[in-house]
Amino acid sequence: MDLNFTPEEVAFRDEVRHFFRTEIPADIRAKHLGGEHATREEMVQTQRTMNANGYAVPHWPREWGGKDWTSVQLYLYQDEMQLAGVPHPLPFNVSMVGPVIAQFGNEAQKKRFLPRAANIDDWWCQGFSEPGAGSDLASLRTTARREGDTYVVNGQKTWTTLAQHADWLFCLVRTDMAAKKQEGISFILIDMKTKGITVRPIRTIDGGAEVNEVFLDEVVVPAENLVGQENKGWDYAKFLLGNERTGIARVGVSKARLARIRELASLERMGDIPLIEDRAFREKLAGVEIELKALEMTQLRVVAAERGQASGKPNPASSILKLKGSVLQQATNELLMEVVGPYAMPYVPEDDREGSNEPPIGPDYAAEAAPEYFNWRKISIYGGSNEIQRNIVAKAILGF
Amino acid sequence: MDLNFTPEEVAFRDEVRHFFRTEIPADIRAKHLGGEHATREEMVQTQRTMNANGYAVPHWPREWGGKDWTSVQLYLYQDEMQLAGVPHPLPFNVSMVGPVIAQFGNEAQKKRFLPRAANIDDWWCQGFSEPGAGSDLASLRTTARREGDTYVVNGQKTWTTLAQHADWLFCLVRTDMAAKKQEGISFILIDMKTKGITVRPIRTIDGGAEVNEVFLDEVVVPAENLVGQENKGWDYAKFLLGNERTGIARVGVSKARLARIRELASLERMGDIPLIEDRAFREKLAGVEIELKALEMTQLRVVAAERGQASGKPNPASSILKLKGSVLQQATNELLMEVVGPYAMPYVPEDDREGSNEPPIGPDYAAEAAPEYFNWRKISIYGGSNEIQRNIVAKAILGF
Amino acid sequence: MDFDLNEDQRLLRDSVERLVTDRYGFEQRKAFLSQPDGFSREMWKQYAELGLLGVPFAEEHGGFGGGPVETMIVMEAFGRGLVVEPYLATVILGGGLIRYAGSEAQQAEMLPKIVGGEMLVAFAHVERHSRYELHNVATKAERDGDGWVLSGDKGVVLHGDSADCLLVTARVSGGQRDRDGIGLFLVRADTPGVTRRGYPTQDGLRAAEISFDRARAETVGEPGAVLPHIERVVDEAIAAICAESIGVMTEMQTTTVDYMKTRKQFGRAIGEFQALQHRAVDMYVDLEQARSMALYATVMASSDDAVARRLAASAAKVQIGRSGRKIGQETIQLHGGIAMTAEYKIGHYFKRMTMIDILFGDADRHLAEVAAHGSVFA
Amino acid sequence: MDFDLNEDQRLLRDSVERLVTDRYGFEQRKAFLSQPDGFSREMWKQYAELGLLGVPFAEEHGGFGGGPVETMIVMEAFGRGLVVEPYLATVILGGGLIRYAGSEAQQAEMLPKIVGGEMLVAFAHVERHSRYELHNVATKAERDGDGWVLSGDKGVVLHGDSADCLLVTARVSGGQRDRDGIGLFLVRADTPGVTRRGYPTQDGLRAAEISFDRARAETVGEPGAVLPHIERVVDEAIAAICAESIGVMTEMQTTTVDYMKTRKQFGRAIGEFQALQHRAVDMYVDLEQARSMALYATVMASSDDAVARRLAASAAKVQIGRSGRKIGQETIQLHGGIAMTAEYKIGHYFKRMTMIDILFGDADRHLAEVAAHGSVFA
Repeated sequence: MDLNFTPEEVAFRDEVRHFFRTEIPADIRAKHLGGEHATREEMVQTQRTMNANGYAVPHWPREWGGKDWTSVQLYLYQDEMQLAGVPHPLPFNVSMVGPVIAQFGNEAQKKRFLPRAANIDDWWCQGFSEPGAGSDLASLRTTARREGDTYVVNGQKTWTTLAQHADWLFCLVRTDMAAKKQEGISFILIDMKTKGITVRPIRTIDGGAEVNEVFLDEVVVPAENLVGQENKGWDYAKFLLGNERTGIARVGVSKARLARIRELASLERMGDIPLIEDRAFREKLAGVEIELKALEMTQLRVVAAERGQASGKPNPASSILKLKGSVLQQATNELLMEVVGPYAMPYVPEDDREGSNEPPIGPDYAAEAAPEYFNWRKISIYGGSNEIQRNIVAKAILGF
Repeated sequence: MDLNFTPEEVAFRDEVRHFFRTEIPADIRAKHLGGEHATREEMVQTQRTMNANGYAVPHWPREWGGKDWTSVQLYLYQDEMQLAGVPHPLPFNVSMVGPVIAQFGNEAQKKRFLPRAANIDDWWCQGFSEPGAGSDLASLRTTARREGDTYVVNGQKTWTTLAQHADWLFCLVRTDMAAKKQEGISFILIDMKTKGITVRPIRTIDGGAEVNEVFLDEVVVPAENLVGQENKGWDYAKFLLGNERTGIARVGVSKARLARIRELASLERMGDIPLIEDRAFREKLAGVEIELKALEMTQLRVVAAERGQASGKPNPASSILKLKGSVLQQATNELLMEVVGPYAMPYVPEDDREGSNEPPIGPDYAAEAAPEYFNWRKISIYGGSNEIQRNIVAKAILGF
Repeated sequence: MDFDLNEDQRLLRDSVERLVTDRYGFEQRKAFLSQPDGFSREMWKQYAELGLLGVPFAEEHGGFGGGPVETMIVMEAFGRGLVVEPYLATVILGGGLIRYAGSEAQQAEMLPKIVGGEMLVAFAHVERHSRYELHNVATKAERDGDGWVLSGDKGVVLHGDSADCLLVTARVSGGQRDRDGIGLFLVRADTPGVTRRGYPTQDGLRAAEISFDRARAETVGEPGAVLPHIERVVDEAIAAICAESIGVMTEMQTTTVDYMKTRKQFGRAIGEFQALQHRAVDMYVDLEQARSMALYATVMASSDDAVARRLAASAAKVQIGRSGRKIGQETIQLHGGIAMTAEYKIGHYFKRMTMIDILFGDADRHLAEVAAHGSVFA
Repeated sequence: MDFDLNEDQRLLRDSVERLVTDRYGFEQRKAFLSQPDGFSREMWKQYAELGLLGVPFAEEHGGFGGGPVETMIVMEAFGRGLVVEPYLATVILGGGLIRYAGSEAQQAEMLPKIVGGEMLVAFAHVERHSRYELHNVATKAERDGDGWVLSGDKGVVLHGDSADCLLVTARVSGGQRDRDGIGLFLVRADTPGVTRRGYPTQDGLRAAEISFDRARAETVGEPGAVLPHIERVVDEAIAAICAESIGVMTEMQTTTVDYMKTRKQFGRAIGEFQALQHRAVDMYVDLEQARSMALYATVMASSDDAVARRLAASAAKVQIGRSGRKIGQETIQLHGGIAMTAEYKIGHYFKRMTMIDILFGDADRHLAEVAAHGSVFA
């Protein structure tokens, strides 16, 4: 038993650390660490820099830009990315549609889509959720009826993150109306420029509009855009969801945030002393740090256990990482709100701050504290709510 | 709206307070406040003193010693009793079998049993729970078959508190084997001296033996000991359980304990200072006190709302009092353990301390801290577990 | 002991609840928010006409002669409607400060205007590093001829942008955190040397950063000795926002339960899932505990025993903060995605509840207060 | 990075697990508890024969040459069996103190005896008001001719009643809480002036109150400078009881899940109730978090960086204390009444877990340590 990384792993870590901290602009990373959303341009720039250096899609098959890294290397890569504040390559491209096409797509699809997805030449968005479906994904109602060489798609998707930037949509649709829930679903790729698609932003409680409703009205999609077999889409969706294993805990993100909270708390005052010297605050912070340390170790155990195992098979341990990881990310929101105190109250929309020369209201780190607290409540809801994760653990691990 | 008691209520409170603090011996009360169990003799002595002064069964019908007090008076009586550390009159007598007999018994039963129950001339115990039944009380299997003027009872009861002292057992038995669960159950009274009754103590994890198994083997009970109608026992049991409304929160007990914890924490040291001056300890204590203050107010709201209402109807608000009250009582256990620190570890059976002239191990208040923590875990289990209480609130208040 | 409302109080409750029900739907509120001041001047006039702006004031000033219970009634209803008008700033804080600390002349001049809806007031006390300490004041007041001038910066002044008059804490002597030497000053908002920068708060209300550069001011109460009055008013304000939060939490709790009964997942209403039912029960228990403490703080708000009053206010703030956080987070979680959308009402309750926790100090801060100063059972 | 055991470690694990399975059933354990020492001398001999008593010691002293990982393996298995023999007192604490602080002569004399099961040792450090501070020492050590004599009272000395030798902290200079001036002394238990009063602890183990009245003692390490060694040994002991607690918690968690699958209420297994399932999941998550921190403390226990080691030990103690309390309470609650009976095993696990939280400082105390001294991520 040895918790130290091997010399090779340390060298690898230093290499990715150096890359992230020198090649990705400091201002993009600082902004991201500060809780602001990266712009489309910043995300594209970052991902292309990473892709040019082989860092955008390391977990893909080697043929399409993958690196055959071990689970430890993948962990270090992700952790260093998060610690450095580097915006993650667009998950819809690199963690979702890419692996599905690489695994289940035909050669033409691979050639057509994978290089562009890796380089974010196409911006993808996800069409899984539907109004009223929630965690019960399989109850979806969007249909695709076959007409000659095309499918004609009708329905509505929701929670489609960053659809406003998207060139392509990967989409679950019902192709067999008679089949039972999970059966009769297909996985197709839709060009967002196709006639009949309307994107309507959903304003969220933090003031942002990163998610959208996508309306599909008689949208004609070439049949060649079907991935894999008709009516097998549910399997591909499960593969896609099971693909994300450990990064889901976002330990690196929480670590970076706690370091920042520590720093900001030294700038704030609690009576006669800096807030960071207040015992109650320190103990609260330490309590979260200890839980996070434990989760980091839990994650490393999962990573170590996965060495050499094939990916794509859902690991129920990832449910634990998701459960606890979401709670801890949300705990950092509360700590940050406490740090900024009354200055968590002013609402300054991110758009207004962008390029404004007005001074900030209160300290310049205050504006994101409350919106992020509001926004990050989603972490325990999306990607399978924590209730669903508990159901999974109850069944798959505890055997209920 | 006025949270002050009326002058009459204040006078009443002062009267019961004076009674409890002058008529009940200080050593009995001090011992009880310290977490030790009252002996049989102390309980009898206390209850008889109370009965002689009309304080043992104030909630009974006036004819049988009751006082027609308002819900506020009953509350004050109970609160003052708990604050003064007075052992409660034996609940099996005064809160359980007494009200049932008074409500559903025949005149002969009332005359025979009620005065003796009030004066604890008979010590009653409860035969409801059975092995394997748990919260699912209606699944009981003890049978009573009719033979001439008698019932012959066979079966086993468990969790029978203080059965070792008992003269009489009130008991749920199945008289109609064909009937469905709740139906076919009767409520009968059994003389503990009857042949065929075996009492076996259950040693609990705190080292105590206050609960017992009671085995009933061909126990012949005169048919006149049936209360009310045959096969209607479930109704009487429900009446009995619904009878306890607000006292269940035991706010007075928790208040007295918190005051004691405050006092003891001033005797213990945390480094250079008394423990009570340690900020983290104070904040923990304050946190529990605030929750208890809230519960006290909640209880008063229930008490006020019940003014003038008939008793015996279960009030779902009592589920809230039970839920929160149990959690807070258990929180005081944890605080007290923290106060005594390492001296929570020695185990000195209560029997060994009784009359011993050996000095205590560590401070004399330490011995009960851990056993009580262990023992009081039962509070969220018995009398309808907290899970059952949640089910009740979900159904009766939230309408699920 | 009596938790019932009297006849007048019931009438008050009925009228303000009806007003909120009739006039404060989700869409109406949105329209109010988009008005220039960030609230509805018309509603303000309505409140005046209904006598709501006079609730805590003496009849001689045109008021209703009510106490904390009447305030509670109004605030709880306002909480259910997420009312955005500056009632807390003008009536509770501004009016309260004038009522307790103002001269007879100031009372006679200002209170009728407040009651009539003709004057908005704001209380400027927060500074960049004061956090939640009322006595942590760097803003300076200096004598200037027969009057005073103020210099310094105040932040997060609730409804400070639309206020006609500002009540400002400033130091006349002593160090930044001395309890002695604090004065309260009245400054007309259009006084030269006053600069305001208004903005919305996270919950859709308004606040302002305000700078004073030798702005002329008049004293309210005796400079250096006014802190006890300020603390009293803040205790009353805490009781008021606790009551408001009961309205907010009640709405979250009942909406969640209703939602659970209708929302279907996996073929049945999510309210049929026992795990979720039990969590809804815990929310309900939290709500009842909070309601109890709001009542307690309300009743204690009229106590002249400053220590007992303060302990009650702080204890209530702890309970409300904790219950509110728990209920708010569970409301969002049990609703799922829809609660995250600005078009659905529940997120706005969540945000208001979050801001109420921050106002005048969060739960942990007040826990420290209670722990440092005594026991709620003392 | 590697969480796997090596070949030797797997063998060790298999043999100690087999021993516990075969020899440490509930009834057997009860029989051990009723023996005069409160534990089984015969089992102790078995441990010696299997080499378990030599796990952390060098081969030159007859040991196994193992480190914290080997200790963890033994302790986790002992936790699953609720082993009551004085392994912690004699091997981890007593042996550890001699190993780090003892002279070569002391090591050569004592360690082989410990390894051979011929000597029991206890560590006497707690005093009436020391709580969990190792440097809070009032017991006095004075020179007496060529030796030393001790005077003072020690409490809650684990297995102090059966120990052949006592290792005692005593002050040679300075005030009661000075970090300097503490010595460690070896006292034979039968030395005149030593009075022992043994008793069971809540979890069925043994401890003693021990008074020293000018009892002759020899030094272990340099008086006044031995505290760092003591702290190191306690850090290792914390890692060891964290590992033990993983065994304890695992047994509670799996027993609870098994019980839920078989126990019927209202016509179905209680494990079918979703509300209870979710709570079992939370228990499991708590267990895994605790397991992670026990591993962390184990690996860090061999660090020579005293600050990092201490932070890791404290952080693990916090997690174990919190997880243990939660899992223990939920185990009792989900079992219901049966868990309250001494005849059912689970209550004994609950009690041991409760005592482990107290040993060397509870979760809140260690949280204060971590908060005061740094960050686990530093």
